Amino acid sequence: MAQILFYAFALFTLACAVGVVVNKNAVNAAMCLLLALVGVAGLFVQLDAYLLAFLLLLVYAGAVVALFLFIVMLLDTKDTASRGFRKVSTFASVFALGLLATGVSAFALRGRLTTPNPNLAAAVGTDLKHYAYQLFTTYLLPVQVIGFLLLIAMLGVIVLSKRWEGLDDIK
Amino acid sequence: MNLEVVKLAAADNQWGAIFPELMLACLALALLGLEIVLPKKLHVYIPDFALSGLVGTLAGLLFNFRPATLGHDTFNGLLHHSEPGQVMRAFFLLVAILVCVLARVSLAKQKMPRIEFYHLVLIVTGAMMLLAQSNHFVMLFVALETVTIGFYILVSYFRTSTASLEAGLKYLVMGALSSGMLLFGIALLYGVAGNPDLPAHTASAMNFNALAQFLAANPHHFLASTGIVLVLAGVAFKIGAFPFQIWVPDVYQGAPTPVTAFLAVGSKAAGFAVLLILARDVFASYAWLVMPVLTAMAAATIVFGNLAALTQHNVKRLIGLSGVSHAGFLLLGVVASATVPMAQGAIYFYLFAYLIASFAVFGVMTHVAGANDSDQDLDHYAGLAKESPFLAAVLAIGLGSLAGIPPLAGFMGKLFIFISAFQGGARWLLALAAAGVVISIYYYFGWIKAAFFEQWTPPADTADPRPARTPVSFVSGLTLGSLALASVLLGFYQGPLGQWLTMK
Amino acid sequence: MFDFFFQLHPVIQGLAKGLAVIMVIFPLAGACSLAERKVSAWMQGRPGPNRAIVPWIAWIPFLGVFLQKLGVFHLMSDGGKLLFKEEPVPGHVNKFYFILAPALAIMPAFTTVAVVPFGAYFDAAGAAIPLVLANVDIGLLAVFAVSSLGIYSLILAGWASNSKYPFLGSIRASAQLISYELAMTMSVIPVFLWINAPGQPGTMSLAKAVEFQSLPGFWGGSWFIVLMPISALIFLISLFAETNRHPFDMAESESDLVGGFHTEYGAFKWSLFFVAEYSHMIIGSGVFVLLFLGGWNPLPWVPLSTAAQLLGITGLPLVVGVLSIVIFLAKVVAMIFFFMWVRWTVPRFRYDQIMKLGWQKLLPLSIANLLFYAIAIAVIQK
Amino acid sequence: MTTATLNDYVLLSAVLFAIGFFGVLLRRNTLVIFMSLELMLVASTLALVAFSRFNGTMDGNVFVFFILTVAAAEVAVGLAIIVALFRKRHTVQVDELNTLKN
Amino acid sequence: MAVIPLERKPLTFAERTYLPQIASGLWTTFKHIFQPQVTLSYPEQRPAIPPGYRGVPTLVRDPNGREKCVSCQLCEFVCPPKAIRITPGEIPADQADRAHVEKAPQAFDIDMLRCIYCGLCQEVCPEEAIFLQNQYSLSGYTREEMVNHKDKLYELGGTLPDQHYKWDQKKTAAEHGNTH
Amino acid sequence: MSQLPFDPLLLSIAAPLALALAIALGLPKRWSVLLAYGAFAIPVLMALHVWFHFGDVAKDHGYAFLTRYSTGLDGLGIGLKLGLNGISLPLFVLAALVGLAAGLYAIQSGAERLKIYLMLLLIMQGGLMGVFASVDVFFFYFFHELALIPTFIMVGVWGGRDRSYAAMKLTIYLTLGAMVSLLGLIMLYVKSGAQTFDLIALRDHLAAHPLGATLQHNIAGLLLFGLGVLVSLWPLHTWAPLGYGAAPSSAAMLHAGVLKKFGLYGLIQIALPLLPDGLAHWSHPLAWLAVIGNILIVGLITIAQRDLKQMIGYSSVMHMGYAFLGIAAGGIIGPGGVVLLMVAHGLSVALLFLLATAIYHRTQTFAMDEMGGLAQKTPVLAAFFVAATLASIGLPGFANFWGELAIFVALWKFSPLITALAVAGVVISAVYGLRSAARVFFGPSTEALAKVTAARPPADLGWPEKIPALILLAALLFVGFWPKSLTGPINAALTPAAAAPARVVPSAPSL
Repeated sequence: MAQILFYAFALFTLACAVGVVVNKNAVNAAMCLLLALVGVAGLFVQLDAYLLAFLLLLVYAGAVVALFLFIVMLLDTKDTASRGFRKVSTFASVFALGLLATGVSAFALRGRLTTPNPNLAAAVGTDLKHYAYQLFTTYLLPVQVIGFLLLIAMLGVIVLSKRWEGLDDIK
Repeated sequence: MNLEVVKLAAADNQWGAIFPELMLACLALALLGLEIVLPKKLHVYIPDFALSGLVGTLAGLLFNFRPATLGHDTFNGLLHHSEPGQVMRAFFLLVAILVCVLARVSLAKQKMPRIEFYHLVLIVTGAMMLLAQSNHFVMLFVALETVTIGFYILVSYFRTSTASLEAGLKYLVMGALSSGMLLFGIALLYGVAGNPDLPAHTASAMNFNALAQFLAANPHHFLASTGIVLVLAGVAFKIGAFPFQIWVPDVYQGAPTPVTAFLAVGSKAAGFAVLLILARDVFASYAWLVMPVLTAMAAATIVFGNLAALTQHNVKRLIGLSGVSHAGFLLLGVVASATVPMAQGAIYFYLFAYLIASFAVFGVMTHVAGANDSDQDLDHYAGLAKESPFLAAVLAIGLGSLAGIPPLAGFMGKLFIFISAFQGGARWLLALAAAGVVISIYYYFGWIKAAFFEQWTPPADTADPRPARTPVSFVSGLTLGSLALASVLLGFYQGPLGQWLTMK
Repeated sequence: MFDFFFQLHPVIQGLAKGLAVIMVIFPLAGACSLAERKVSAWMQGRPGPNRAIVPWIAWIPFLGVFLQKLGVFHLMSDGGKLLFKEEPVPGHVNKFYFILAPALAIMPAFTTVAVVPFGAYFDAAGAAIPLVLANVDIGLLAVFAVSSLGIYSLILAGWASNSKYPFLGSIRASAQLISYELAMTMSVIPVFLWINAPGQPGTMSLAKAVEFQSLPGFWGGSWFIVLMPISALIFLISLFAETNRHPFDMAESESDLVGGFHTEYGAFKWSLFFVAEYSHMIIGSGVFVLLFLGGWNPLPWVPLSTAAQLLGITGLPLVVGVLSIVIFLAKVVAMIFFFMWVRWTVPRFRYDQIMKLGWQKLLPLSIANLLFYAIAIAVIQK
Repeated sequence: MTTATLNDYVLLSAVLFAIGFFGVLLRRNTLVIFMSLELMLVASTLALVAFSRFNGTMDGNVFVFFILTVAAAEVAVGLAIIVALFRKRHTVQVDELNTLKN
Repeated sequence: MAVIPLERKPLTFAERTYLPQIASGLWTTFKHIFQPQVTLSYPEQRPAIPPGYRGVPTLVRDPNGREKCVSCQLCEFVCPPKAIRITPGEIPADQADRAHVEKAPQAFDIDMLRCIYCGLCQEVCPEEAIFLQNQYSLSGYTREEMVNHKDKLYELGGTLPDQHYKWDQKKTAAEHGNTH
Repeated sequence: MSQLPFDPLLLSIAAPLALALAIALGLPKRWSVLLAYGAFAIPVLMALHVWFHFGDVAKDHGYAFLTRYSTGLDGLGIGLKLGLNGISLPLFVLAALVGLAAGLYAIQSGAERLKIYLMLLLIMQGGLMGVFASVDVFFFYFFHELALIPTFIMVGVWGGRDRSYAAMKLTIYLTLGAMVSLLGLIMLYVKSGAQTFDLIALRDHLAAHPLGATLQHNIAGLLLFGLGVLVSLWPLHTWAPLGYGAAPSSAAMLHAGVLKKFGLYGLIQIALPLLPDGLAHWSHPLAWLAVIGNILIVGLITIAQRDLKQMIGYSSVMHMGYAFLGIAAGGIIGPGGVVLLMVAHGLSVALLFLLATAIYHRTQTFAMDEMGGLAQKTPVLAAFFVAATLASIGLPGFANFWGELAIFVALWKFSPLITALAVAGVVISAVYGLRSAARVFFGPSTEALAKVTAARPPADLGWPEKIPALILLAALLFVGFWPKSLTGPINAALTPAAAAPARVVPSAPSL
């Protein structure tokens, strides 16, 4: 059962990811991204990381992709049919595909890790309090830094998009 | 989970250890607060406030250069405080001060909000300081991203200029790509190092010390190697090393000049600080992999940077590409640092020399530049020596130092790097670097030539194409003068700094 | 009692639960639309819908007239009309997303129901067992996460309509949703700070929140609306905004946007949007009741267990369960009434006022509130 | 309930990463490039969560928090830049953004 | 003109939160629930039509049951929405009581889908033949039904008392040698 | 040691540099000029003082006046160690003298933006004094570069025709040479294992642990190539005539007269004692290159020159050929002769450049075809020029004669064929030297000149010009008549016995 679920979600995610890359229409791509994220969230659930799954939905699907969709629609850019992709020669694309295949097969063949018994390892991702304790003890400093990161991101977006008036009088 | 354990873990957050960073953060917040509180008339003084705060922080840092935490881990092993870390802290503070000085000149020509710029600079500086001391991948990533995102904004700060925005976008795409690679590399390393079936696996797999031990125990693991290469790729972007240098000319050209300086010096130095930690300590047991990669990278970087710079007419592109070649020289030092203890000191010295020289040049650039910040042509420097000899002299000294001409500081930096590279056995790389220096003379000298030798006859029929030069204010004059002087003096006399570097 | 259910195949169990949700929420949403009409009528001194009647029910004395006067059959005829009406699909729309959007609106609305407990009964040991489809630890977070997906229906509907009013409406609505999510999330954190005292396994389960409002003692038994009025206020306001209800109904804003994001929609697809809106309202009200109004506890300081003892039905879990559901639903209904009440009281905001309120008032207020409670809890538990 | 092996997850995330990478390399629309970048980040988080689950350590899971936050900030800034640029140039195609050429 | 600055009391904190106002508003609306309904159950209860009500335009006859309209078409010209259409016709000579009237409408249609109840037709009518009366409920299943034809108009209009008997006087005058 | 309460070597380096710094910081023009006299004079006074006392002070490894100042790089074995031995002493004096002459000439020249011109010249002077005073290989290189930089700028800013191109070419070539020689020095530093740049320590160390043959060949190759470029070894000499042709006279005097000797000095002072095998390995190619390229080819090119300044530039390239021959010949006499030649050539070529500029001021041209008959109007100038030309040809009575003689003597042992060819070069130099003198000063006056002289009748050499010329000429004659004053210390330094037992070196604590 769980195996089937994994493969279902994995294939779904991959298909959607491919959809992001090959879709000519940016809206379709964004929707594919959304679905891929839902798929990943499903995988997270299978990995017992419920919190992260829902956070992924909340942050990524709920805000980030929505923002994407917004902008795509706002800018209303239409990829004309022939120009969706960069001009790459057949050689380059074959090369890229070969690279992809080599990389993945290298991962599949050489990168094998023994799977530790998942039942032995405590399902650490389930308890919410674990996250909170980690974030506010061990990782307190990064949390603070992230706060500043968000601050400057916000400030930056304001600077970049706000209509500034009356700037003449400040020197 | 036991409450006591939590309390212990929380008690390990020694905020005193990152006092300078805290100072910067508070200063940054204070700027925003002042902007709200103060009447508009007084907003002029907020940059001064930022500047004096920075100077104060730097003074405090130097005054207490050896705090009690030196040599220890703090924040549960997220940070490691070392002497190089202290030096880099001072370095970044110095960079921030200079960027602020340049920004005062440069921002005056633009209709853009001012305070936010200084705020961003302060935050990015603080993050850089943390980055140089991070001892844990989470800390590394978070600090790196703070720096990077800050730079996205800073690069596109002159948003009325298409060039600035385009530069920002390019930097963004490349930066995000490299962050992705870095991140995947970290994930792989974390996964491998924590795998309970491997020898010397560790529970805190993102901690550098633990990771280094694990890597030493598993010297040829495929996934670990992949992770290392990906992490190196992510860092290589920051320093603009060869395959990841493609953003450099465009971004340097488009970014506001103070930001270009910040990128060229601060960001690059941060990258090297991280690279040194990673390549020397963490990935030490994977030297069979890291060193060839870095060597190839260094060679390609030197060749590319110098050759590409030859044909440039826009000085910002020129200095960007020359910066790529400087990254190549520094990489040479990193390669050497695996075996030669002196190389680390050499890199720091080089960075300082580069800082001083670059900011001298950038300082002149901000004064020569017009309202269109991305359009700074070599031709605009015509007649500079006649019209403002001070700027011309500073420019000459800065460029000379960048080119590595004795008796300027840049030469000493190159010398140390070369010596250590030779000791490290990187002969061919060294020969390449020497060739690079000779090539670099050509374009640096071309710039000096433009400023000094060309007689400027204003065209009779059209308006003067050179933008009006900003008069040198007292503060910027003082700064530029002391930079030039420092460039000269550091070439003659290295004093305690030299002692410290060579004792490594 | 429900053992046979738990012996079924999990897939069938899931299907049954899903079906149950649809069967309950759809009529409920319809009932809400009727309630909206009736309540507005009452407030405006009108009788409201009171005509439709099925002939043979009309023959029932009193009840027939009562139901007719209540307008119950209008609901059915509305539903029938919407189902069988012609489905207009304008020629200029992007058909795929145009049809997808209403479906997307419904999905998150129904999914969130799964994690909202709607009652409790006591097992043999006296412990309260919440009645909920999926009692996950994440609880509230799941509600937030899934309901945040509802934004896509707005965006897609507006965009796919390929017409300016729907597009403006969708942009306004989605920006509003994103803006108020922040304040909303911030406002409930104090509740969970209170619940998750150090030393206990953490949870964001909604049932736990009710459990904490059933404790003995003055502070224990008081509902969180008493303990945290500001939180409740912020949550409530954000809830209005999140459900696009008056005075935040920027998405529709008939006076300036024709009909908002669903201008181009008609018939059943249009009704789906409304079902979604009403289900959001129901679930939002449910969450508010659970978090701040004591859930299935009948009165402040009178928890369900006490009430059961007073009524002497402690030994009958089924009865207690039904009672709890009734109490809970009564509160939800009251909340829905409140929604409608507000609709006819407060005028609609301007869009910039909404953004200003969300970002400049509620968000700082919720942060201050959070800080206050964090400090207060730290001091209390010292 | 995990019966899929660690390798499956690692491979999956690697493929996802590669797909994102190629998206960045091949697409011309900056918005889609950006989406591909997000795919890469998500691939990394998937790997982290999987490792965290199988290794039994929390670090990976906690790291995901930071990644999500960073990604959100990055997208916000990036889209702001794209919009500002679009206002000037009326295009989001990378090869039409060629102001910066020597 | 003297400008008198109006001193406004600054809002109190409570007022600035708007909450008291909202609460009082809620109270107001809540009270309305229990106030008696002010609506009529229309088909069962009919509204009292006040005098001077302007309902559907109709044609009237004089007390002698004669058609008053002489199809002068003034109303047709004046009608802003062009709801009225008149086809004039001769009055056959055999109608003795109308002998002095030259014309009468062959057809008189008012399209009630167009009519805006402005009353200009009534205003302009020299014969006082068209009146807006207290008919307010007009319905039909088709568009055609909504066009009131002449017979319908007369049916709706009925007879109104007439003081002038203009044509009778004219007739008398004519009979008396047409002198004034 | 000396009786002075301060270190004369440091003072002679520091005085010009300090004044340069003061000018850079904004010293007024009047003070700059006044102080410049002092700054140029101090090195001469010090040099003379050192010269007089050289015989009677204590020496370590042949070095007198040793002092060491730490600059913070002790860990790398780098420190400012000053001292003079028999080889550097004559060159030190030469640098001081030529510097004084160039400085005096510059002050009177009234160049545009004189202050900056003087500043650059002072930097050059300080660097030159440093080159010859430092015992530390690093500082030896360092000071050379310090002196080199102003040259570029002076050529670029104050130069004549094609100055931009000339400056560029000069810079690229010289940087190439400097970079390659730096690589050689680094290689020497690292491979010697001594972990020091101190020449004395290096000598001691390498005497105990000589380098392998291949290594010596490689290092010597690098040094020969790098330093060769700096000394304008054929075929990489093209920067020299071009640069000198464009350079302002003082810069040309200092560079051609003194700075260019750096390469040769380096070879003698560093390569010869440290890499004897390496140098021997390359001696034949070097000799052939020098005799065919520098002496014969360049000599013939020199004859073809029409431009006076270019001709002097080419002649200096040609004379460097003799110096290379002397080094290739080896032994004591060869290098000794080279040192002597260096001094002599430095004085004579500086004098020639000075006079060429003086001529230019009177004729407004450097084209020899457009001159003639100047001797009647300016007899003193003519006399000086003829004297200088004769000196440069190598007439007995001038210093050059002794240098060339010594080289030929040494070279005979090395290869008679090369000697023969080299002697043929002397004939060439006589041809162009005498011809130029004849062209400029004797014979009929050309029309172009007549026009110029009509506008501004040429005055004879005045005192401001005469004094520098006199200084140089006097020195030439002094050495020419009393070569022993130099050969003594030189021989002493070149004999292997010079490596006297080490003595404690007093060192100042820190700079």
